[in-house]
Amino acid sequence: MKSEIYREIEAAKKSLNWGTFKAVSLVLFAVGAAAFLYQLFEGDAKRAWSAYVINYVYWTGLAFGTFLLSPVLTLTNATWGRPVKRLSESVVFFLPVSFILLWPLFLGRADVFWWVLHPEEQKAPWLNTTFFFARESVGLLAMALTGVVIAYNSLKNDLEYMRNGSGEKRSGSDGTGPFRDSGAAAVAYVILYAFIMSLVAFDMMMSLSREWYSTLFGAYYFVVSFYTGLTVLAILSAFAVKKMAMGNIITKKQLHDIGKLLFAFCVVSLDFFYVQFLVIWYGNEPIETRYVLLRIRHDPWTALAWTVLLVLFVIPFVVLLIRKIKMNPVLMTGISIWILLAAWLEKFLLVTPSMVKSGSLPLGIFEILISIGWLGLFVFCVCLFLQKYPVLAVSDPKLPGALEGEEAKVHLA
Amino acid sequence: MPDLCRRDFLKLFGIAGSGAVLYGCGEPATRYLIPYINPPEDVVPGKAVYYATTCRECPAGCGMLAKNREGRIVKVEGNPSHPVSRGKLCLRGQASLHGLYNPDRFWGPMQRNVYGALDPITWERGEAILAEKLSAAMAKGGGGRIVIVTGLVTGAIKDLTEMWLSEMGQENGHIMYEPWSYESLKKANQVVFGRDAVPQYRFDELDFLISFNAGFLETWISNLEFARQYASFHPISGESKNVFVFVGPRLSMTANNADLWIATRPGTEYAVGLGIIRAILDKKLAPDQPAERRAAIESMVSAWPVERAAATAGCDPKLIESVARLFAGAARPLAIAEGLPQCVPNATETAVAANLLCTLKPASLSAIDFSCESSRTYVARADAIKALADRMRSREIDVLIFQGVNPVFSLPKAWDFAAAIKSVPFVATFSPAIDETSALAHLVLPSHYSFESWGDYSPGKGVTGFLQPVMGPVFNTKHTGDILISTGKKIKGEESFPFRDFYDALQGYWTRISAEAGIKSFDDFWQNSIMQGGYWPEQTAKAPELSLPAPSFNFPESEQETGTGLPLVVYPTVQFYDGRMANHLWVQEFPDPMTQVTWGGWLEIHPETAGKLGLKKGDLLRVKTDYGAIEIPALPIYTVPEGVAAIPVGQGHWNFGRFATGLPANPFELLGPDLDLVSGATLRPGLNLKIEKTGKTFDIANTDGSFFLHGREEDFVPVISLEERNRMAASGEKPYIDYPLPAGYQESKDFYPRHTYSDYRWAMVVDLDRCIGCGACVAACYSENNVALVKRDQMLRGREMSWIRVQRYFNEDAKGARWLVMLCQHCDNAPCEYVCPIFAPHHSEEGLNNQVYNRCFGTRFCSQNDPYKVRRFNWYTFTRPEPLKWQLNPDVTVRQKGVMEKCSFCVHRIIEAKLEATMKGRKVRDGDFTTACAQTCPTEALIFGSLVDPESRVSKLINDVRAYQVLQHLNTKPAVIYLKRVIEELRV
Amino acid sequence: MSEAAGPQGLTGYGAADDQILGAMWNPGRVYWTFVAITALGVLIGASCWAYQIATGLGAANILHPAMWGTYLVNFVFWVGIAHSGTLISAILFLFRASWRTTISRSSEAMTVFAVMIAGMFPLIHLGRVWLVYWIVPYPNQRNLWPNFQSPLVFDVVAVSTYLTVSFLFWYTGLMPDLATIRDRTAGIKNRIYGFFSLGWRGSEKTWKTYGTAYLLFAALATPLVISVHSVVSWDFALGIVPGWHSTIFAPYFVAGAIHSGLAMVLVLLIPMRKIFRFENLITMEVLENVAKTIILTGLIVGYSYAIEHFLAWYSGGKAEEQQYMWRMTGYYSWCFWLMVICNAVVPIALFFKKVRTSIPALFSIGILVLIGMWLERLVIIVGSEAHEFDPYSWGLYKYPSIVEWGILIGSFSLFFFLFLLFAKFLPTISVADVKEKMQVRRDD
Amino acid sequence: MAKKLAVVGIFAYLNELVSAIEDLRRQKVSIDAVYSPLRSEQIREALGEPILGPGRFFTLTGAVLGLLTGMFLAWYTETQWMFDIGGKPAIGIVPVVIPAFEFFILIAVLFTLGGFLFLNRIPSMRLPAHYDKRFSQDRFGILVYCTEANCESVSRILKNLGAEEVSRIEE
Repeated sequence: MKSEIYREIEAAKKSLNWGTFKAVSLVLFAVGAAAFLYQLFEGDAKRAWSAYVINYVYWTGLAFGTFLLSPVLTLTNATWGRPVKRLSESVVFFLPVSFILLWPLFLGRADVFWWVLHPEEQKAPWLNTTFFFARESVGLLAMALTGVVIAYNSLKNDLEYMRNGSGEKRSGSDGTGPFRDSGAAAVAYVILYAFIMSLVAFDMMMSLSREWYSTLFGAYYFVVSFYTGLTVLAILSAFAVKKMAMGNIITKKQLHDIGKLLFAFCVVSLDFFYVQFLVIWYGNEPIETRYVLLRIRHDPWTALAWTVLLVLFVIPFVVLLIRKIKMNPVLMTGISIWILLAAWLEKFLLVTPSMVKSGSLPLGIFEILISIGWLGLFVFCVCLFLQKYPVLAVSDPKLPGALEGEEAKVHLA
Repeated sequence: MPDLCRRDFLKLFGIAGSGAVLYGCGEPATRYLIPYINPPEDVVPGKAVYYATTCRECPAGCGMLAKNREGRIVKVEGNPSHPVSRGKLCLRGQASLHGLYNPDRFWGPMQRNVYGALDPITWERGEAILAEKLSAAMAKGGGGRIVIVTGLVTGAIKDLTEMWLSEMGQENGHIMYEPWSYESLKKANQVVFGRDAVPQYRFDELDFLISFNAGFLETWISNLEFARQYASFHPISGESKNVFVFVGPRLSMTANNADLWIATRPGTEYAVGLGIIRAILDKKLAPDQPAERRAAIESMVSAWPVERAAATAGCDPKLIESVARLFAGAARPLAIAEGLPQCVPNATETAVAANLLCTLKPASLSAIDFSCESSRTYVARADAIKALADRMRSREIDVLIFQGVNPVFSLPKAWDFAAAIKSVPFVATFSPAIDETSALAHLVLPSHYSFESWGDYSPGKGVTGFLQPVMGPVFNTKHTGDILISTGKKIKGEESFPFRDFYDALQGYWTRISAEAGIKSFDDFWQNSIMQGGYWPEQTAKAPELSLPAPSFNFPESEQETGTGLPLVVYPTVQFYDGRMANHLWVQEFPDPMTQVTWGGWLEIHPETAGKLGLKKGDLLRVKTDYGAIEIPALPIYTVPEGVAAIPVGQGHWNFGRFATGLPANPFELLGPDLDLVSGATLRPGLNLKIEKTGKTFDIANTDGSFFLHGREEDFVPVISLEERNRMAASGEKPYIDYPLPAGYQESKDFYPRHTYSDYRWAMVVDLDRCIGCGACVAACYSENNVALVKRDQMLRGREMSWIRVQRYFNEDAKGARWLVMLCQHCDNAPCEYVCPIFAPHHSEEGLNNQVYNRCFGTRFCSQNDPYKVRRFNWYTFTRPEPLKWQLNPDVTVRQKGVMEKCSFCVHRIIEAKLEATMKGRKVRDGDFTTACAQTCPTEALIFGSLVDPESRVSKLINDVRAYQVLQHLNTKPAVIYLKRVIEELRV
Repeated sequence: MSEAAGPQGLTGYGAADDQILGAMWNPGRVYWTFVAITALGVLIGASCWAYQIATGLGAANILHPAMWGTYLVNFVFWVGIAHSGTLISAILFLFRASWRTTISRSSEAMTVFAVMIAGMFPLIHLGRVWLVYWIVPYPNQRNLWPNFQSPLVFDVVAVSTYLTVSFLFWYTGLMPDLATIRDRTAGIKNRIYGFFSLGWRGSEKTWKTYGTAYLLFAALATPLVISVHSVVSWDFALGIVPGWHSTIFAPYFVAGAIHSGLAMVLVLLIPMRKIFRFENLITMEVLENVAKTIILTGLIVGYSYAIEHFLAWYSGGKAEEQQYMWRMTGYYSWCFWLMVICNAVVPIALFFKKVRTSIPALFSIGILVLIGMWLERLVIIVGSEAHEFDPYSWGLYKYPSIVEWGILIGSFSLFFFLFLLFAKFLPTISVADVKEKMQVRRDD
Repeated sequence: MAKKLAVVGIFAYLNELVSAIEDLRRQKVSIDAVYSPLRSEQIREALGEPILGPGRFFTLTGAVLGLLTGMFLAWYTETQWMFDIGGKPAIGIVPVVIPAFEFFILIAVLFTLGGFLFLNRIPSMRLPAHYDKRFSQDRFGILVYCTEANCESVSRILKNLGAEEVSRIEE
């Protein structure tokens, strides 16, 4: 039966107007790029760059975070998530892109990083242009490639599977045999995710402040990234259910599980935020407090800080408590978009105060346009993938398990 | 309770003991033992009464006030009106109470039985025995058969002793023995100034000082007095700072205060002196010299060109030249020399060189005042003692009496003075406590301790301190004078001693003196003198001009490195003086200022050298000279130059009470037997130590965790150059301080709200430019706050209890060290407070960081989270033996095991002051009171007060450009604010 | 994998009862000797503590800068051990990882015992333990209360909550099995087990409410378990001691705790399944999954080590920087390196299926991780204290005193003693859960 | 009270039990209790019961109560002396999170347990007469209360549905 489900999906995909999607997203991208360049050369270069950094860390985290689910499913042997595995892989095209987008920073490094012009002898061995770009590029490249390998393997399975028509005989067989579960790559990806994302956090956000440091900051960044990644997944699944006829594959059950995962990571992110704040609050050492106090006590940031706390953590926490919402694709899309916006503000709060000294909130049309540009690019990459490749890991031996028996039922838990 | 037999006494002890622990809480037992010397109306339970008396721990004779509570002395402080102490006391003075309450004092008169053990006897019996022996001796006819050896005494008791002897028909039978007798100094003064005496010095008049190994801040002559003078000489005043240079083989406490330490090979200091003279003369920097003097001096130093001098001393010739320039350039420079023959060779030569150097600057000679010469002048010279020893050996002496001296310990072992004593048929001791000498006595007639006695003592011409019994006798003892009188009467009959007792004699003596001084009413005189603690008529203004004899002295050719082994430096320490205080529990507990070692002596050796010899810290070494050998643990440390060994004096007792006995080691045992015919002092040859490891170890109980600051100078002990300081002051720059006040709040870095104080905000300023590292503050704190004494084994486990410590850090080049007085910082944001689960520590409305002992159950988190590490934990219930408990201050809780404690800024004093102020209907004013540590600080480096009062000294000082806070980057906002030490770069 | 991990080779429900409950009744001589030995150990520990109370804390080798010695090391260690229990029974329950079924019971028991023992150490560590009740918020004349801003009070609240919750969780899970035993026994046993089964009937209604309750327990226990070790970590992180004051501590300690806990699970279960012949219930699959989880926690711990040291250098604080340098090179460096190897390096071997499926390998790795985690706490606690801001106040806690050793031995003995009793008197595997996982059906 | 007649059908296999339940419901026979040695979603579904039990409301109450208790305790005790410790505000907001959270968990758990016991009216030391020891071991049971009239039919139905044995009990 799998193969005809699959055909339905393909049919549904055909009926969708991908061209427009791509076109629109490209236009958005163009607009963003233009806005960036204008701000850079005609306007306030510092703000242009801060907008760039914000979006860089935001979208990079988002992409790698979204992709993370696939290797995690592989490693935990979890069955429930198989139907959405491919959706999480659908951001794979953006991974190399975020590697490439590192390089513009090289041009703007003097504007972005204080240590480029006034190196501090204590930190110089770490914070110097050569080493910085060396480690960043190596790290991002490695992670992107691992991602590509994973995506490639799981696609290859499907394509073969479809080629020899209905592979029913192989369904239900365990991971061995011709089926490649890229286990090693998955392990590599997860480990890289932890280290490289921390690297990005330390280098592109923490190092913007002269003195501040927090050992958990890296972990905080990659947890929040996964949190937002899950929202992307929720949106994509909703899209799949509504527009790609995957309703009877991505059931309430999957949605519910994604919702619960989202909730869990909302809590974890909140925890990681509180854990840092608490320790800094107790220590009351200026080297740590200045960074925080600048954001929570000094205009124009105070209001923003409270907003972020509320919209990124508190509200989603409350909303996601409700069981019904978790199982409703539309509502999930809503809360997901809400979280995505909140997360963007959060990055804004982390980055900008260190880079831009300003009496009023430096959040204007340009910041928005530039971000929209990034959005366009991201959407474009995803559309490209969805259109081209099967959106269901049809050959995954665990897929049937997810569709039949106990696993298919919505559980109390 | 003079007529109390030992048994009853013990009983009483028991009761009193139990009482002494629970003093203050109305426990009736405490009242059994209210001493009955001072009139009853003085004894008001709960009210402290202060009596003036005089410190007799060393011959400096500082005036003290003894704090009497319920008939017990619980604390001593300097007597403000006394010219020597001026309200201050040194570490030893503060610790003197442990001499009074020494548990190893003689409990009463005793007689040695046939088995050699001491049997208790009654005073009648004791005095009878003595009288009979004396009569027997007198019967033999001829003088000099009876000898009394005492420490340095003056006035009535001296008078009485000599009268007593002459009544017995003995001439010059009274010998005053002091280990530190400055023969070399006296000799040198005779050579250069024509005065065989120890003068009084006036450092406060100087603008340049060079000390040839004279530790005048530790023990030299009158260290407390000198410390005070030094405080007005050396620390920055206005824009400028006088220079102090130290020449010597060891970085002593004094040396470490110097702006320049010229490290020398032991015994070659004189070469440096001569080099300086030579340099000055060569450069014609001393114009106003009579030609013939000049010629004479030149001839003396002709053999000592700077290079040779430097080569001999093993120092850089440039140093000598620059010092010469500084000396000559100064208006009133002075050179002083230690002049103690035991410490380093050529003490006399060095002293002569120093004196000669002084003569080059006649202007500063008035800082050397022979008109009020020190009583040390009269101390017997070593040759006299030697002569005595010979007479003892040749059986010429029948009765030998010791009073408060311990020559068996402090004379060179090679003399074998003990054997000499043994050859005397009858030896009696009046010493109050057991010591190596008294241990040889046949009869023990223990005399009062100074605190229990009437008396007078004059440290130098023109100053006399009175002693009065500030509490009743702790043991069954008697005043020396009374013993003499009663025995005298027994022998010669009442009429020959026309006074009731020594008090009578004392008054008689002073009636005479006062009459001579032309004082009308003796009673007024007596009343006032006793009240104010002494008699010091107005000094005649200037010191009379010195008439300099034609100088002639021939300096030895510098002997080149004789033989192998390490040249030895022997030195007295600020804690132990000559070792007479070794059984003072406190003194054992206080870390040495430079080495930070407690409980036991050590052999200092440079780490490099130690490495070469393969010596590790704590290796028990067998150290040999040609004259003796001792076993002593090695201590590799930077206080000595490479290839030099140094051993402190004071430890190494073998029969001196429970605390001192058995600790290594006594350097006197290494000295030679001969006399220096020039000065009449013990001859001090080079003594190159042969060192071998015994294979055993004797762990060194030091309190420092590391020699260095590991790059944290700025966090702990930053220094400031004079130029920088003046620049900042001129430009009106303010120091960067996180004030422990509302002003200290900064929105940009403080999570916590502003701190406001209504009446007081207690705070302390520590001026590190004044601090000389002497540790008097530590001693004062111990006795004021009943700080527990943990003894050696706990000390080794890092469990000392001191509330305040003088931390020593060597500079990165290890050429000198810095001190940091560390006590509870009473922070505004105290990290120790918030971690306690039950509010045992919390912040008072007056800014104190209170520690509520009764509330504490010992999680020890506060100490863990305390970056200054000033909190102390009671690992056990630390107790102290009777009668040491009597010293405990009733105003301060004694802590139980399992409780955390720390500096309280003497909160009980604060409360007392506030009560008094309230009774006067006003607030506490600045200077109404101060903490124990600040009270005693000889250089007034510690200043205590309230920051709320803008006029208080602390409020003014914290705005000094030198102000800083320790570990400021932690944002704890300490209320102890330090003033940086000002460093002067000497151009070399 | 879930099916594969489940119980195997059981013909019917009865068989499950027979095997699991049957194992309880007649343990051999070996068992009793072990009981005796551990009981002796407990006595030793108790007498050491008594001695310490009598003389004072000087009995332990702690000193001025290093005020906290092995007692708090043990405290953190045992709390850590306690964590895997809840992880397995609650978190894995939420993730519907069915391999938890056969090991949840014993690891919950482990949790309860470990928390009990952990809870004793702060008392042992107190200077005046006889006043410990002051930390409890009870109304009193002077209105003196504990300080709810102190990490130690957080500790008390968290740990006691954890003890209560994990015990109730465990007990609730036990009820159906107690009922089973009740119905299989007669006489006094029947009475006792009957009493403790609270009259369980196993009607559908009961099962349903039971299910809901169990789920809610799990849902509540999960954040609790994370909070507890976070709180424990804050005993240090909320201080300002270099080497303690670090934001990563909470997650890092949680991971470490689970790391050691899982290791203890291996160390306990491997002998148990052998002795009780539970190979068919606690299958290789189960152990393998435990092993896999150990890899994960191991990696997290390794990550934390790396980040801590890097940022200590990056921060530029002298004390901070030198603290970590000293960790790697100073007096405790051997502990440090041993800990790194045991906690972060050795678990990597588990990537290989060969190692994962070899009983001896698993067992020894379990032991190694336990040692490593104990040393980690030592390095963090004592190491940091010994080398703080003021070089003058540096000082070394050289080695534990006899009393400390005695108490350490006592704590381990008590743990195994209790576990032995548990294995004798209670079903070490949840029969009801096993039955639930069995596919017993008649197909016709 | 009046005697009650109960018919208890005992089954050995889950799937038989489930189908039996379904049939009984189809035949509108009211099932008064189903006994089982294990927890099974199938039985629940067969009985057509909702997935969520009422237990969670107890938990919710407990949770809210706990939260309040924690905060109240912390803040109330702090107001008693208003100690200034380490310069921190006497009424802490950042730190109160922790006691509040712990009490929230603790009391929520206690209430959950209480709710569970309450809903099942346990502890109750006496077991009903129709209870069969095997219910906790290897047998399932269906309890139907009936009148003399339909008693027979019910037991017949149960037999047909594959009950190993059917017993009539008078309570």
